[in-house]
Amino acid sequence: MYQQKDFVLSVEGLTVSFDGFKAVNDVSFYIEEQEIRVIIGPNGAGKTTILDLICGKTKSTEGSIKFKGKELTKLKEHEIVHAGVGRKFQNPSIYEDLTVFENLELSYPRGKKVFGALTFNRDQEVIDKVNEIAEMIFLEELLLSKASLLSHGQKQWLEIGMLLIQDPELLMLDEPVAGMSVSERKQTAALLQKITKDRSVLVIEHDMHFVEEIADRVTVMHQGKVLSEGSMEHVQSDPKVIEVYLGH
Amino acid sequence: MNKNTSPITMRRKLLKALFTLPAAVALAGTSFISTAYAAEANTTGLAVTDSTVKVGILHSVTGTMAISETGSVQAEKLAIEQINEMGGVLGRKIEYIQEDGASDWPTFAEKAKKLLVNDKVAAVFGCWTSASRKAALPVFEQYNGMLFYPTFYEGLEESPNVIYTGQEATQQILESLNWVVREKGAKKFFLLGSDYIWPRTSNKIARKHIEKLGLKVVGEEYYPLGHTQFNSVINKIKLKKPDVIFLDVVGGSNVAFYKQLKAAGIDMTKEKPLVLTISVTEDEILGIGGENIVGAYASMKYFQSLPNDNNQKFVAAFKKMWGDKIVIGDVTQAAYLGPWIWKAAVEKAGSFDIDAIKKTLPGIEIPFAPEGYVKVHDNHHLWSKSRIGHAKADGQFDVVYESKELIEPNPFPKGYQ
Amino acid sequence: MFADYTWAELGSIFAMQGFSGLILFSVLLLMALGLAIIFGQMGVINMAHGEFMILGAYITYLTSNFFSTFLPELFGIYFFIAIIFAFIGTFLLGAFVEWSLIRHLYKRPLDTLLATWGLSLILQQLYRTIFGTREVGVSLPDWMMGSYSLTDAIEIPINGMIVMGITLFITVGVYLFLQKSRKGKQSRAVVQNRAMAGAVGINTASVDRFTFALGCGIAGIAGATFTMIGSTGPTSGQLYIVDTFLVVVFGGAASLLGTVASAFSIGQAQSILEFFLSGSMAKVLTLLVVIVILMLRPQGLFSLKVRR
Amino acid sequence: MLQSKFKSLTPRNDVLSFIVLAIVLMVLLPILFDIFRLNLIGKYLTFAFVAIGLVLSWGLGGILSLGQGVFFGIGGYAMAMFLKLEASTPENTAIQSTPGIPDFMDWNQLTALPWFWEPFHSFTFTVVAIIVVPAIFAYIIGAAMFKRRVGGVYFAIITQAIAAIMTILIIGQQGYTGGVNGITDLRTLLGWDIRTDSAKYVLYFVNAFLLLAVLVVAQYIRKSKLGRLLVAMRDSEDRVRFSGYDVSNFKIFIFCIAGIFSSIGGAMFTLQVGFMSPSLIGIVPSIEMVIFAAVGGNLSIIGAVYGALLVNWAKTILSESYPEIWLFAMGALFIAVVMAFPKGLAGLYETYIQPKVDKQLDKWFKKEKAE
Repeated sequence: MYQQKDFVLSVEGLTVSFDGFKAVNDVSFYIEEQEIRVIIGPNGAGKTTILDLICGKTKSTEGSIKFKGKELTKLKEHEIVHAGVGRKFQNPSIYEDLTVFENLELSYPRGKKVFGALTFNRDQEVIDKVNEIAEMIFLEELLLSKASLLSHGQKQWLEIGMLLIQDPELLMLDEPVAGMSVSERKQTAALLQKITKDRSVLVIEHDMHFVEEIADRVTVMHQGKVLSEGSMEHVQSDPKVIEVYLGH
Repeated sequence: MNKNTSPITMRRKLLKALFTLPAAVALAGTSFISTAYAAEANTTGLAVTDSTVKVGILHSVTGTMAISETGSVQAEKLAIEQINEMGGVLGRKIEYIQEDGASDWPTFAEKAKKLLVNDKVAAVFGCWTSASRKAALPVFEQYNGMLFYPTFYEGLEESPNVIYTGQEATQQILESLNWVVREKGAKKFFLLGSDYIWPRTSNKIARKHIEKLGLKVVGEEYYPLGHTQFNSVINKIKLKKPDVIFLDVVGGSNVAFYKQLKAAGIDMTKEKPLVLTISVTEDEILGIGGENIVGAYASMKYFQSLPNDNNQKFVAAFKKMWGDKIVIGDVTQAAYLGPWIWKAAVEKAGSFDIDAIKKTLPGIEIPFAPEGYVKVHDNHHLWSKSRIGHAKADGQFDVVYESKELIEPNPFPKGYQ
Repeated sequence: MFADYTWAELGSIFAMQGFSGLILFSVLLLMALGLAIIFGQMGVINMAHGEFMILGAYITYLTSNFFSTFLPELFGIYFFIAIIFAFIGTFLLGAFVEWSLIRHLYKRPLDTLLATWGLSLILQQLYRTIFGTREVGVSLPDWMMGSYSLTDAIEIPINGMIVMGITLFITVGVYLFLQKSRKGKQSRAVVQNRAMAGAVGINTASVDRFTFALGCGIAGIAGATFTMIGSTGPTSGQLYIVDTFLVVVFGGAASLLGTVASAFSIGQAQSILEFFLSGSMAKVLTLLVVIVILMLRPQGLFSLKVRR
Repeated sequence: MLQSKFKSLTPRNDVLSFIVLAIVLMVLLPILFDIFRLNLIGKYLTFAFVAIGLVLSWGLGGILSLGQGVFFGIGGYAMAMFLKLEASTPENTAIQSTPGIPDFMDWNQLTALPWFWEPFHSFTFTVVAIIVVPAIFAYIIGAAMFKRRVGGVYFAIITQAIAAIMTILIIGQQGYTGGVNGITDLRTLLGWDIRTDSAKYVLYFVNAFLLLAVLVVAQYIRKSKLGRLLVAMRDSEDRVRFSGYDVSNFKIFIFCIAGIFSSIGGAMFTLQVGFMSPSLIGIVPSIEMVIFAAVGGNLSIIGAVYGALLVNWAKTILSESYPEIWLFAMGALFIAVVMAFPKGLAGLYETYIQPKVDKQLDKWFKKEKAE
């Protein structure tokens, strides 16, 4: 039903099996430029595994993942990042022993090789960029605190900030508002709206209100397969989805 | 190999002559008097007072080698105590400073240096493994100390600063091989050792000798130190059917080997094949268990069961000091000789001075040695007899052979290298 | 090298050589089982494993002295009683060590390495103080040290048979314990998900202590068994530590089956290599092959592909 | 912000402790101790090289190697081979059947120098080898392991096995290596007798100077972005990977650096002690080296130096005074460090002394400003 047009990401026939158990089974979907796509589904549906496969954390058994026409399944994790894919983990994954500034700085796209890192110089350009991002993620006051001192929500933002500083074309977020207070959640939604202007975003989320707020399209997964796909209303009225969510 | 052609030895001789000159002059007038005064008996700042003289004991009390070195420490302490009871050396009581080499070779070098430089001891009784001696040797040569080294070893060394009171390899090996060939009609030999210098050198000498006799070595194998699985090599031995298994396996491997040999159905008392070892003394049998080695032959210069009077007295004194259950092996006896040889050399020189006793050491005789009469050779090793013991179930040996003459030590044996 | 032998001779040698491999396999497996539980199941690096084994050996030594002095008529079977004592003694020490040291370190596996290394030094010195620096000779009943002649040429060492028997017994026991018993299931549950196991009412602290102590107890049995084939001295334990860890790691740490397979392949490889090469080179080659395979397949021989 | 950049490269405390250490090593210890003790301290300090390497790779990078003795041995043997060749002139070895080769080769019936010994006639080659060989070796091990994501406990055990293999090989190939006795009786370095007291003084200062230089390099690495990356990797390796870094390369790099440091330490050991043997390479010494780092505090490079000094000094003193119980004391020390002071000496300093020092410094600096 889709033409080969400006897809940023096309996933086709993607399958991975762990000792015979197919956690993701023949999944295909396509994401357009500047689209916000949300994947929903019950626990164990294979949502996180899909993100793992795209960013190279898990190697697929079959199928292809094309990002701007480039095959990702053969690349290593850091090559995928350099291609322009950023990924946030389910549990905030930041460097607790470093300051917020250092956390952001490490994601700055320069000095990514060994000797680059040895000779990396913290110049004004880096400082400015870090400040800019810190402002965006509401942490400009906390730049010099250790990351371990941040609240859960702030850690989530910091990780998002670390992705933003890389300026990826595809941003993948695994439950970005999990564990957040209501006000934090509102701030996060605003943040997401702001940052998705120039890029495509793939989000996994359970919170239906939040999904409604941000999603362009929704993909529903169940037992490793795509159950339904379309706008929020379309998905919500799909009998198969209702069956899965309410059937038992 | 003529040692006199070595420029180092030449230089040392020259130096020695230079250094000993004033000492000799100083001693000329006093050597008749049994008690020399400190200033006269000691010209090089050793730790000697009018009533005491300090010596060092340097063995491993901790670490893997502590197992082997304990006996040497005990023997040296016994000898020192006996000498003190007899009035000491040149009228001075011996005080010993004991250091732990901790089974670690750099530590031996470090402690040797401490004993010589800081404590200024007049002699050191110590070291056990070749590696520890090799590590400490440069220290003894640099600071001109005197080491009494008790272990039977591979030879290939002759330092003016060491007296080797154990056998070097040819003394231990050649007579015993002759004996098995002569008495037991052995034709085929299998050599098995731990993988380091002493077994390799010993087996090399054994192999050369066997080949000289026109006989055959059917196998030669080495296992890493501490190896505990010998079933494969026992199978190999069964396959090759040697008349004699010639063994120089050491440490924990020894225990494992004999237990597994016995369990593989080789009854050593049947002597098919005959087991001849140069690495098992009464000490090792404690760990192996007498019942597991009964029937094997060991080639040593000393066995606890030697019937002579000297030995009876020695064994009694040793047991009195260290308990009835203790056993005395070859190295323990050799360590016991160290302080006595030193005492004799000092008294002959009338001085504790190292360069003075270097002169008097060659030719020193110990007629009351437990092993019988011994004499220091010019090459600083001992003339001693070779003996073969037959292991009994109670952990002791029956002495079945003793060489008629004293065997000359030959640390650089021509034709065996 | 075989030109001078008849087929019958060769056949019997190879039969015995195969048997040697099996004995080596049993020895390696028995050494590694306790560690497979402690390291594989709990992630604790117990550098004092060898010292626990030697404790088992010393207990056997004490038991043997007791029997030969007080109950000489029962000396023929004391060994099996000694094994039980060895298990109990090391089990208790293991429980104590877990309580005093290990339980504080579950989140820092590399630190357990240092602490247990310190423990091993202390135990070594303790043995030295109590039993003396020399090796002790554990006397065994004569029937255990003999051999059984299968044919004229093939002789089977009885102590090897006993080692194999004990290994088989313990391995099956551990397997059944982990798979079937309540305690074993709890132990596996704790390994897989500590928080969840705690939440469903498993006393994780007691399970940890039991698991660690069990591993130590099996080390004690191994040590007692090895008095038949090896030496007993304060530092004998260190002879085993590298081989033991390699067997466990090579097998894939979390898998009991892997440990068995790994002990089998290392045992056979070394035994065959020893027969054709000199002893030292065989050892080096075996270790090298193991390391190269581990580099190619770091998860070990047997390990499930799991979601990470 | 610019100020924070300055601060992060050379924090006041780091500079201060560096200066204190430099004074201790270069002035205090040489004044306090005679040459015998000073030479011992020099020997302890060679282990500090290894400990510093371990702080970088283990403390910072989370890579625990139990085989650092191998690298120590590479440096030590390279230096020993050079010195042994120099000592084995045809004149010195005239009594051998083949003059001009090291004595142990002669005993093992070697009649010619093995090919891999030949280049060690050159001092330049030896110095280059001391740096390059451990780097290559570490690279091979590191690339094989880290590219396949072998880490943590597995890495520790595999490196331990490598140390075991190395020892067995060296002992087994005694004709080429000197076997279990090692390479002994080393005399001169480029004609300069290294056994005299004056030479030992000079070597001590060279050693201390090199150690300080290595500290500067280590500090640079620690404070560079690479150092922060290593800390980051320890916290969350995946995050680093998904920030676009090839994690394995960084691990390989720091493992190589640790190897090179160890190798330099080994070379200095040979020079000061006068021999090298496999007993410094195997499992036990390798673990002891880890313990030096742990006692010093595995996050502090300067702590590593004090750790190496303290543990070795305790070992010497205890084994001199109480040879029967020093193992108890050492064992207890390791357990205490792990259980009670996981940050080692450095941690104790940070908790109890540093605040006071800071106060004093603050006061002092303010006074200066006021004036």
